[in-house]
Amino acid sequence: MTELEFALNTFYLLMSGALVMWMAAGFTMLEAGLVRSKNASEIVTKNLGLFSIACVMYLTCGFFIMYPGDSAISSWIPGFSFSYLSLGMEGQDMSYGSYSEASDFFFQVVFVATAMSIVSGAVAERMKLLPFFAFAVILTGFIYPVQGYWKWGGGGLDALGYTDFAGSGVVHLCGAAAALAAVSILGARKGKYGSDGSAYAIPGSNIPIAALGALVLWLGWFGFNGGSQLAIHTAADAIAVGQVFLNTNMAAAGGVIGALFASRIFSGKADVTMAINGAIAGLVAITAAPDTPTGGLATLIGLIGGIIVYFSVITLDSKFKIDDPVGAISAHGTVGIWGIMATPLSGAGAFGTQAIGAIVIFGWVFITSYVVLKTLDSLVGIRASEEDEELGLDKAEIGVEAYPDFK
Amino acid sequence: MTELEFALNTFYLLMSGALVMWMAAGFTMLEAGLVRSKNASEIVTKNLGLFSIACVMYLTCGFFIMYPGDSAISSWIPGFSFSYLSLGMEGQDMSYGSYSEASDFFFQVVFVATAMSIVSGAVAERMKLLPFFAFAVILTGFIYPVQGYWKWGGGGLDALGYTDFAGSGVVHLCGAAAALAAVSILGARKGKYGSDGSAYAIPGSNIPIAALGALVLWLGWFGFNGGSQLAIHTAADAIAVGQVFLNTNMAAAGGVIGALFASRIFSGKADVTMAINGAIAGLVAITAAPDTPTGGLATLIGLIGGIIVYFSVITLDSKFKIDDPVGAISAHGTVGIWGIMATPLSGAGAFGTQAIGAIVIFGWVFITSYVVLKTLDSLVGIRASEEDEELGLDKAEIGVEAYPDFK
Amino acid sequence: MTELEFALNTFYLLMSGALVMWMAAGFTMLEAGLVRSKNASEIVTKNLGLFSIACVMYLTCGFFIMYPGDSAISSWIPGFSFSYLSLGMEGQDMSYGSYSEASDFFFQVVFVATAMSIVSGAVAERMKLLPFFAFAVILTGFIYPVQGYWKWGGGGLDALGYTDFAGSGVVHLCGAAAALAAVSILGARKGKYGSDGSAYAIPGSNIPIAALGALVLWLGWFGFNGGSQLAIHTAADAIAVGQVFLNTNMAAAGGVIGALFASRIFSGKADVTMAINGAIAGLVAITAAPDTPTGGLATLIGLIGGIIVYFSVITLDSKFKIDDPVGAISAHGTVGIWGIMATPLSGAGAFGTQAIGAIVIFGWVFITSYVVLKTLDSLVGIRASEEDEELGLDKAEIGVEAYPDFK
Amino acid sequence: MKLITAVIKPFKLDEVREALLTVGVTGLTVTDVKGYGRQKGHTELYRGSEYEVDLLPKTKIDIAVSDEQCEEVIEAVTKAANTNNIGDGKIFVFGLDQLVRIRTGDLNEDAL
Amino acid sequence: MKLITAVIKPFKLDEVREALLTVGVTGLTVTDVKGYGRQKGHTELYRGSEYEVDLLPKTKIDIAVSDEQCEEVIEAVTKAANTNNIGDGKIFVFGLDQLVRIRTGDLNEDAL
Amino acid sequence: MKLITAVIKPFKLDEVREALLTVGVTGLTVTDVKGYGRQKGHTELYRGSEYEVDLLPKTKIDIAVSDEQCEEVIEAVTKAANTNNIGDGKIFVFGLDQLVRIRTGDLNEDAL
Ligand SMILES: Nc1ncnc2c1ncn2[C@@H]1O[C@H](COP(=O)(O)OP(=O)(O)O)[C@@H](O)[C@H]1O
Ligand SMILES: Nc1ncnc2c1ncn2[C@@H]1O[C@H](COP(=O)(O)OP(=O)(O)O)[C@@H](O)[C@H]1O
Ligand SMILES: Nc1ncnc2c1ncn2[C@@H]1O[C@H](COP(=O)(O)OP(=O)(O)O)[C@@H](O)[C@H]1O
Repeated sequence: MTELEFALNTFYLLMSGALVMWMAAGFTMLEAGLVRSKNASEIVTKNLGLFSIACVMYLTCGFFIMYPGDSAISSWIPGFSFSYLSLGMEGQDMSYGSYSEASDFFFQVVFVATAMSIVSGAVAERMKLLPFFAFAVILTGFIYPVQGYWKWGGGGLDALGYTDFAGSGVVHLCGAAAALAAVSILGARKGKYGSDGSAYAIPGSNIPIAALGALVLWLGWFGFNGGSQLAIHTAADAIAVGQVFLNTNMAAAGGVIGALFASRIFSGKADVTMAINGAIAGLVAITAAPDTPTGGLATLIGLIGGIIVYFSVITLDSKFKIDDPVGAISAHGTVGIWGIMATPLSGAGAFGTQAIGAIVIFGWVFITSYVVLKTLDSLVGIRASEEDEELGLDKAEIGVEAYPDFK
Repeated sequence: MTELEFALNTFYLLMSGALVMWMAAGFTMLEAGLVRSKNASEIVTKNLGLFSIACVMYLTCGFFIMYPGDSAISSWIPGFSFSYLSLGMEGQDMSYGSYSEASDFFFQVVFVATAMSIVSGAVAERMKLLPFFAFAVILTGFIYPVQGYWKWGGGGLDALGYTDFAGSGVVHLCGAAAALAAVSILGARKGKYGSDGSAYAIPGSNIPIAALGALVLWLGWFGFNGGSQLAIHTAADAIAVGQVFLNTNMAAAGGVIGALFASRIFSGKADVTMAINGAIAGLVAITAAPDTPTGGLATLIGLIGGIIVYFSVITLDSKFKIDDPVGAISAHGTVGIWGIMATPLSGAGAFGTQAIGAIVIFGWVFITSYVVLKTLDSLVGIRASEEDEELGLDKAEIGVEAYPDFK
Repeated sequence: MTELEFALNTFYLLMSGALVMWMAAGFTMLEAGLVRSKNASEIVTKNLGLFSIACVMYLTCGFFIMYPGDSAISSWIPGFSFSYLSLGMEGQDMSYGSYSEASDFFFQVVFVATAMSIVSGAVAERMKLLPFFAFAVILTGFIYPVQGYWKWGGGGLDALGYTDFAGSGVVHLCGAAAALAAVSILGARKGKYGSDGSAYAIPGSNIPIAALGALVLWLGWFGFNGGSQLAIHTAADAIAVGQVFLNTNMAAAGGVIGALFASRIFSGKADVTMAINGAIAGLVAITAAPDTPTGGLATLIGLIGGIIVYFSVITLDSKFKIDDPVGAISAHGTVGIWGIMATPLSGAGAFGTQAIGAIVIFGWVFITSYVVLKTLDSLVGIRASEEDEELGLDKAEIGVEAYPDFK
Repeated sequence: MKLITAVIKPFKLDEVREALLTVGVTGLTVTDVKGYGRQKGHTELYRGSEYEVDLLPKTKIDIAVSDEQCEEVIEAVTKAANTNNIGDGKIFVFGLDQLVRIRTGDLNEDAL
Repeated sequence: MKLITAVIKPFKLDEVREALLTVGVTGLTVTDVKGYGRQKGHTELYRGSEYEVDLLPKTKIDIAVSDEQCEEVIEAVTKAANTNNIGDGKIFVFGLDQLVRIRTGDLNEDAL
Repeated sequence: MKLITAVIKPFKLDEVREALLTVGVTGLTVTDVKGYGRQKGHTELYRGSEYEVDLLPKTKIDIAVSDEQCEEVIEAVTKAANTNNIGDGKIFVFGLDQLVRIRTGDLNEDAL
């Protein structure tokens, strides 16, 4: 590898990482737009905080846990070290691989933040700030890196042949499993379900910024998937990255169309929040294998993702009484599973191994998250008081209203 | 061409394409901010939907129509094929050119979406959703690719010597011509003109996000114009791309200044919506030849664009009673023509040929769009019912209000 | 240097510049979100206008003043020329350096706009539009370039050994010094301080878009700091750029955590506007030397920046009665000084020289800005009339309300 | 003196105001309200859950008038606000004990 | 006829409306207001400065009723809006001289 | 008892409230309204079209008082809200038949 090839790859990884970092803004806007205005400042704070915590925890230990190299204890138990805290220019040279070590870290750290962002949407409007941050510490420092190690760190799932190009499972299903654990413990928002079990709608306060959030995610996903090829210096790599961009875009487009049409046909109106979830669903669906399908197949995978998210949102909401204000569990979880299981369609991965991968990731993240959150709950309580919930978490926890002029 | 050069070009095209994709967010925010709050969800839905439709239609047939290569029937009649649906990694290698085929598609597809985005702004607040989507299918699948073929696919306009570096005509005038056809059929929004013909103002609901939209477009335009050099691997290409960035930025700056000063001088106030249109106008104006002018000339071309858009908006609105809520026809159409005609100022293209190009593009797009829209109108009606218009299209068609908490 | 290396560097600089241009959107959203709704259109206009003015002035003379090369008169007095107005492709070749001349200009011009953006936030809600633009002409055309020359143009500060990688001083302290001069002359907003001197809160109108602004800045800062390495073609450069990305991100994360915890501990609530300022503070703090610290140290530098900004905002506001609606003077000024003085922590620069640098920059910018603004004040008055301030500058100066539907 | 309060459909505001001007009303006060009555709200849909929006946007106009003007004003409003559809609204008439113009201290009819 | 105006806590609106339906009220008009009274506001914090928000969000309901209904309606509201906490609000009763249904011109009780 | 309704310029709200406290008023209800009167609106400009904004933002304050307090309160408001400019607003006084404190059921003067 020449210096210039190394430089190009590093630059490509950094640009990809910057795009993924941008997804933090996507989640922030999406969630701020889909909650009521009295909780919008709070969810913004959660998103700024969780991203920061993810960065610090991943530097502190998460990155090493996920990529322990020879320090791994077994294929299911990674190592542990604080060594990345001292990562500086001195220690780096071309022997690290086809890109610089810091660029590698940067590209990886934004993924863990993405996983945690998924949780914040699902627990919106009722989870207290500090327990949320405490959970972020555990998820981004430990729970995520361990299963990340199993696949991308070369651990047990990788050895089994589980395929997950950019993380339909490792990132999205992971986030959704943690979100489901949190929602199970928290319960629904006050007023979401009537005494007879009927579901009430709690409309989001700012649809344009929610749509902006979805479009930010769409853009950021080019870094998410495109960067996961991890090299662009050969013609083959460049062609692969190009195909990944094409497929990522087509899947998102398919997702919007699938969700919009499902909504128009089955509910009579073209629900824009479904279109938003559809875009995300298309992106999540293609993420497990964005390189292998043709453009047409990618569109189809996304389109089915969009239809799935429509029914999943409604079913979780009305049937299972899982109150997920932004549809995160459906878009990242249900559709994450669809993405994982769809890889064989383009010849990547085998049905059985993919199923094992999905089960292992979901099981690990759900159980550990549940235990951690239950513990937090019994220690300090993770749910805001009724009074605070009614007042809005902005006033209760942040002291700053999101839109004080409009009342 | 070495693999590394091929890789760099591909990467450059993908980054450029990602920036242009981002313009979808720009149009969405711009338009959501300039309509009344009761129609903001609907315009967001239209933008998400049209982008998705554009991607699918362009993959299905549009790209092939536009770039038929040897399959072209004549210099004015392109070919037709579904072959791009099966574009996958297998079929690609370096023989395609100086970048990968998928990256080429990706870069091109975001342009057609841009053209269609222009329409959505002009028809805002009164065009029904489904006919709009139906028209998007036709425009992005057929009308746009055909004239795209004439210029960029090597067809008749290209042979004539018509110059259009990144699409003042092929993209912006095209979008504006379709918009004008649509507005002619739709008529003005209810309440826009008094019985005595006087024009009433219908203020946009969210200026900050409209400005955000303009700034997103500004950023995305670096991909739009910068990527249109199509190669960056030689010093000459790199220098050209650098100059394109510089000029694009200067023209936008000039446009803002031109529009702000026109507004301040002729209307007494520094109308921010004019500044927003000015930025877009500057960008549209430079797009036909962003590489050849000096920085000073680029500023001037943009500045004149900004002044033109000010007078065009007012004239279309008050004199011609063309009700264009966001000023799309002025910013992309009137100024698109200015951009096309200004290329000779920096020695690119000849006055006569440029005029022919503008007329041919406008004529083709206006007439075909008019026919398609009239047909749609007689079949299903393209204008929302009076009642729906009064209620707001958000409630009527989307079922989700944009800002339900603020009323 | 090969053509390909030249091309890669040029591309890298252009992408970096595009990211920095994006910061214009960041400042616009941040400031629009932190002012009252009656002044939001006005601040948007100011931001669009100042960016445009900065571009034009820097092309006209600023860039040459800052980088006069052999035309410099002395190490403290730069040269002057209009030559950049005629910068076109003709004049450029590889002899310019390791990237193209236009890409260099483009990367530099967005920095000067950043400096001026800092001012607009601090003077929000009371400074008249036209004097503001007049001051922008002077600051971006002369005041900024002169001190830029002292450091980056190879002038006196550079000779002294003052270290400032990407501009904690040259850009951020510069902007903050001008802002302080302006605020000193303007005085506080009506109603900000009671007759007994107590400070009243004037809440911002739109927290989600303010947070979006901060996240845009966060993203843009990768270009700001990452691009300031000015080359990426060697392994050493690539490694440096990678480290800069990593450190920039960690410092921002540290800043959020520092500010949030300070706010939670000392005020009882996790004030989201402090988290926003914390992110910016972390970024400003690391900007003087983002390459030399380890990731852990970068986090710490940012974290301290976040704590500093918390106390600085409160102290300036309550003790010194400096009314800075967005906290710009604290985030860019107080923390800018912290960034400059912190470089020795990672072995870059010496304490004494850094102090001299900070004093010289602050002194030059504050004094010249003060003189210019006082002159403007005596000529035309820089403060809006009481009546206009009460009515809101949107109605008084722009004629367009930001959110006309929500009242 | 009387205070006439009319609750009308929002888009009728301009017409009603013009009608009031023609019968000599020189001032009024407008409030955004929501109304519930015979006119049923519509069903909105949000993420699959339908919900009834049964409070409809209405506009309330308060007009202080002299006793003589009262009938004429009521008639003017009734005519201008009428669309012949359910939900056109109601007019409430109250006795007004006293009216003061803050600027001058003018009382009652003089304050109109 | 009477006009009953109740100023209540916003989250009680649905319960009060249901209570009114049960006593036969078929229409009402709702306004968002802010109230000041014994119930003290809360302290918000913005960038280090504390500030008192002493105007609290309240909801105002106007109900026109016949004289006979009046007592019952007052009772229904009193019960439904009560949380036994300071700030539960007040009910104001006014004489209503006249009531007109705009659509039909129906007068007084007929217009209810 | 009386209900005093004052329509004032929004920025006078704080001063009026303070003035009311000094004359012993312990509660009030505030509504954002728009007013039309002698004070002419301003002309806004939007994309080249001028338009008249002739409804100006005003603030309405409702204060229930005992008959004795009435004069004093009117005077306090008149003084505090006065800027000597057109558009300072008006004060309306209504007879209040009954007043109930929801929390306790206290009636009339006791409910104040
Ligand atoms: N009893 C009432 N008290 C107060 N307001 C009422 C009452 N009845 C109706 N309204 C108001 O009048 C509006 C129109 O009433 P509605 O019954 O829908 O139609 P109509 O005016 O044709 O009878 C309602 O939306 C509500 O604001
Ligand atoms: N004298 C008054 N005039 C008008 N409105 C009042 C008056 N007193 C109280 N209110 C309204 O009633 C609301 C509740 O009053 P408050 O004194 O806080 O509690 P309570 O109803 O328990 O006595 C206030 O927020 C205000 O809107
Ligand atoms: N006849 C009226 N009925 C109801 N409200 C009125 C009436 N006349 C004026 N107002 C209210 O009082 C406000 C001030 O009145 P205006 O005529 O502008 O000035 P002034 O109070 O100095 O006479 C108006 O904006 C309106 O809200």
